[in-house]
Amino acid sequence: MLIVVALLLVAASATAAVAQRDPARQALVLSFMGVLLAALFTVLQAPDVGLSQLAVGSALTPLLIMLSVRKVRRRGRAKKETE
Amino acid sequence: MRHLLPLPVALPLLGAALLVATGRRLPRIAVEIAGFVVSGGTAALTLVLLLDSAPTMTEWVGAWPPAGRESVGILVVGDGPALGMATLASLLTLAALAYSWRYFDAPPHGHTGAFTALMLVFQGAMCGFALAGDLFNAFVFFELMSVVAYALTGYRIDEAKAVQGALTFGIVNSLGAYALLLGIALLYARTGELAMARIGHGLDATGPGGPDALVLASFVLVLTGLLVKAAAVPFHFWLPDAHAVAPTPVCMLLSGVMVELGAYGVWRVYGTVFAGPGGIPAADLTRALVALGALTAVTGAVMCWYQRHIKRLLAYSTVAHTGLFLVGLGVLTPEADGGVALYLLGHAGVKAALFACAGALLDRFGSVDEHSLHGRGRPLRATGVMCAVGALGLAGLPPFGTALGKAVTEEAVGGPLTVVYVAASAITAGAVLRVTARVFLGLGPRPRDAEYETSGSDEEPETTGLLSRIPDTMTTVPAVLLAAALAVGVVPGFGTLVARSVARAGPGGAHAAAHWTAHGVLLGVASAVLAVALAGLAVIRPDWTSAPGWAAPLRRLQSGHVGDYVAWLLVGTTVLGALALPGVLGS
Amino acid sequence: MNRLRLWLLAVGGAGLAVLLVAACLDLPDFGGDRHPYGDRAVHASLLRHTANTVASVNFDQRAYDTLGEMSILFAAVLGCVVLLRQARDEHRAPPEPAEVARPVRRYALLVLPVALVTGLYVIAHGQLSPGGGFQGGVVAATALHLLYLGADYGALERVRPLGLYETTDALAVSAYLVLGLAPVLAGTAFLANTLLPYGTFDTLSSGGTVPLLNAAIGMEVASAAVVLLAHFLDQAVEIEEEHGS
Amino acid sequence: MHVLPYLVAAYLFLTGCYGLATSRNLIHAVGCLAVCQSATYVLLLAVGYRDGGTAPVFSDIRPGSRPVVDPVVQALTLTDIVVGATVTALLLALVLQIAKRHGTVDPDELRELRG
Repeated sequence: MLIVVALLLVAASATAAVAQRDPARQALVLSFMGVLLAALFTVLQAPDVGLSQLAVGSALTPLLIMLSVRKVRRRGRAKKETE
Repeated sequence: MRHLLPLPVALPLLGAALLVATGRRLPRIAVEIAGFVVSGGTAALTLVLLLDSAPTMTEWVGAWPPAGRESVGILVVGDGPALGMATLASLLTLAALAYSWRYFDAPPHGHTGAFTALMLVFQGAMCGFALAGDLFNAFVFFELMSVVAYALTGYRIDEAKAVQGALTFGIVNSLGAYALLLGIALLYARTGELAMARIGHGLDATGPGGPDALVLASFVLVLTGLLVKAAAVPFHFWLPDAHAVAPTPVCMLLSGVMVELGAYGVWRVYGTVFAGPGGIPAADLTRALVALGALTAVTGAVMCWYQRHIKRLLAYSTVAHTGLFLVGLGVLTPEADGGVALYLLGHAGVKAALFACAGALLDRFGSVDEHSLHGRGRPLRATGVMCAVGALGLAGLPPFGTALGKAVTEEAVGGPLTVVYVAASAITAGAVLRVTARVFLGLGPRPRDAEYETSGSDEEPETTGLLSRIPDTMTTVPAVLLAAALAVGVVPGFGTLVARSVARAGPGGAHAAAHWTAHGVLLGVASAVLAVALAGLAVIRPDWTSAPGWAAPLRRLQSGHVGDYVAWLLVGTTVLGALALPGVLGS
Repeated sequence: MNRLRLWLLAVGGAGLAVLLVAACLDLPDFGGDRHPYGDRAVHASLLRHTANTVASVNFDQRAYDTLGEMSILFAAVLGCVVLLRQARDEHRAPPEPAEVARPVRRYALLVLPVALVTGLYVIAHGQLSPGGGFQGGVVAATALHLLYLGADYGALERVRPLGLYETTDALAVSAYLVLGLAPVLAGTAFLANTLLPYGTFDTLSSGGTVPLLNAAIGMEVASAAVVLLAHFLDQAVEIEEEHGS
Repeated sequence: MHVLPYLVAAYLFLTGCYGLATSRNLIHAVGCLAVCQSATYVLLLAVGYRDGGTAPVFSDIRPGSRPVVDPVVQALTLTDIVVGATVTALLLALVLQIAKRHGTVDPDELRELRG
């Protein structure tokens, strides 16, 4: 039963991640989806995988996306100022 | 001896790691010598192993020999084709390193060894993929190969086109790799195994009534991943965008061997996993590969003809030739497999040499544009001669290895498909000859610009500043490569040797031979004559051969938009599924 | 053109969806009992005194895959270093110290050592309990970056000599490879776990070379993640384009 | 229930592809690729699950006392997660360079390579 709930939550969060067109917010949704996936993996008796999904999917990857967004935005701002 | 089988993977990786660890303190020359030694040593090792590859060597990495028939370890297979591909990849890496010797743009500050290290990892990855006998292990090295290739393609970060091409390459190929992995997971679910041969047995054991939807889906997904790498239509859009913008030494590897490894993967996976009674019937595979392959050859040839960006033109000719390889592999006869192997060897030498010549133009003039370079190449006599010779090799003029391979394949394929072989090789070679005539001889009027195209002018040279003369390494390397392509066709007995070793690794284990025949020589000469005629016509009457209306929609499909390419990838999986469907429905 | 893409997407997506759904219906039922490879792996793991079977598969039975995996990480880090290098038309501008709320700062400085130790613990117990070099490495590397919140960018750069981390990354890969090559010199298979004693079940030193390979991976992942994050942070915070370019 | 996990995996892959094809921002596209990849994790782990099984770690259970889930797919998924993270990082690095060289991260505005 827990598995079904986790699966449906993952599917829903994936839809949200795709539908959210703003990359900064998408990073947050992806981070949330990473936590849900980690929970799903734990329920599926894969604590090893859950742990790394938690470290990578909900921390490292969204962090990298956020940093990229920041760089692109900062670039846009700097350009506007010089114009 | 068999314990040495994983070393062609381990040695370049170790070399790369040590280069990165010490690279910041070493002068550039030391780094390049080290790279050369490691790459050359690995090439020598693969050659030694190749000479010892009959009977087939197998090794269970981690010393997990099978108890009964089942093991928990990873199988590495060293048969003729596997070690042959590993040797080819190693030798080409060596050639690419020699080509970039000293003259390639200064490495990033503090990372003197970075470029050489990436090339070594690339070499190790290609060897690993070629030798893999385990499906998941093949995926891992497939992905390693891709990751290094993305980084190398985008290496020149100052170039707008380079980073865009690299990203397109990255997204499309990663998606293909995930499709491959989904396919592997489906196969694991059905059979509970990962070694390719064991999966094949498992499919035969669990599906005596023939394949079902699960087998079909896994076949389609696995082939999607491999065909994306092999750039079959409609998975091919990434290739011209990436190969045209990568640094020249990298182009030599991408077009010369990486794309062909995709075709090799199709051959290997079909032969070991899906060829049994529980897999995909031979007729379905033939239908799928011949249809897609012929379409690829025609599309590649047409698009190749209408390019003015010289490296992009060469990239499309790679698309056309992989199409021809896929057709040859699709007919599933040992003769055709042997022919394709020879064709592939000859093509690797010729294509790498042509890219090397294009690189020389780029570094001398800062342009690879056919229109703007019109007549400017006159001083570069050696490069011009090699371009022309390479073009004739591409057409399959005897006695090039391409000609021998093409002739053997044509004979095995037979029928109307021969026309595709002659046409595709003649058109791509004609395009290269046209470029040669215009750039190096200045023949004909300067052609007009079209509306929807990629120009090759205003490119940054890959060296530190424009070269005033072409260094010896940049002329020697293509010369050696062309000589090697010639040797494949000329050395007596080499063709038969290759054909035998491929046939032995195949399912039939049949005897095979590859000889020159009058028929094959005639067809080869015909392709070359046709190519010269096409080039002459294009130079004298540019208006007759400029893009007609019917080619415009085809060119518009190549939109440079990664979303389009992803959509085409999905269409490709659907087409592949539809082509292989009859066998599943019939069982 | 956009219309064409939507049509292609609809056709291709529908085709693939049909194919995948048909395949799903043919798959063995979820939760089934037939896992031949898995059962063999459990058996082999117990034979070699490795309590965590996943670690045994990763670092012993299929250690060759892990070699590929760590090479991917190594290549990607090298690729990012090359791709995110300072281009000719860019320069570095030290960022102004950002204002961070004091509770955040205290929290970060408090969590940092805990997270670091947790990371190291997870690495060390890889062959016994869930976790291992990979998970622990990421935790340790991310923990280090709490310094950015807790202190400022300058402090982070001081405790993070990037060159050292890059060298460590490469040396860890070399160590893994050397551990793999040693059995070849001894006349057996690459990456064979037959040279060291397997030790007592369920202790830190059990499993032969498993803990060593695990430690190499931990070292590699931790330094690789630090280098990756550092280059992205550099881009986001420090590197600027020349104005007017 | 018998096929639900597999269907969810298929759904994740297709959704990711849809997002990738229609994306107007390359950073967003890379995120969608990560969604595609999560399909492979879910499928692999679903394939290896065993009803009533426990995690394949024998530090606190006696070997043979309880059924365990398939450890092999877990190892494969671990590898897969690393691959995913590194590919994401590399692609993001390329996106940053595109932003610098083209001044945009909207794929509709990248018009240099065509024909």
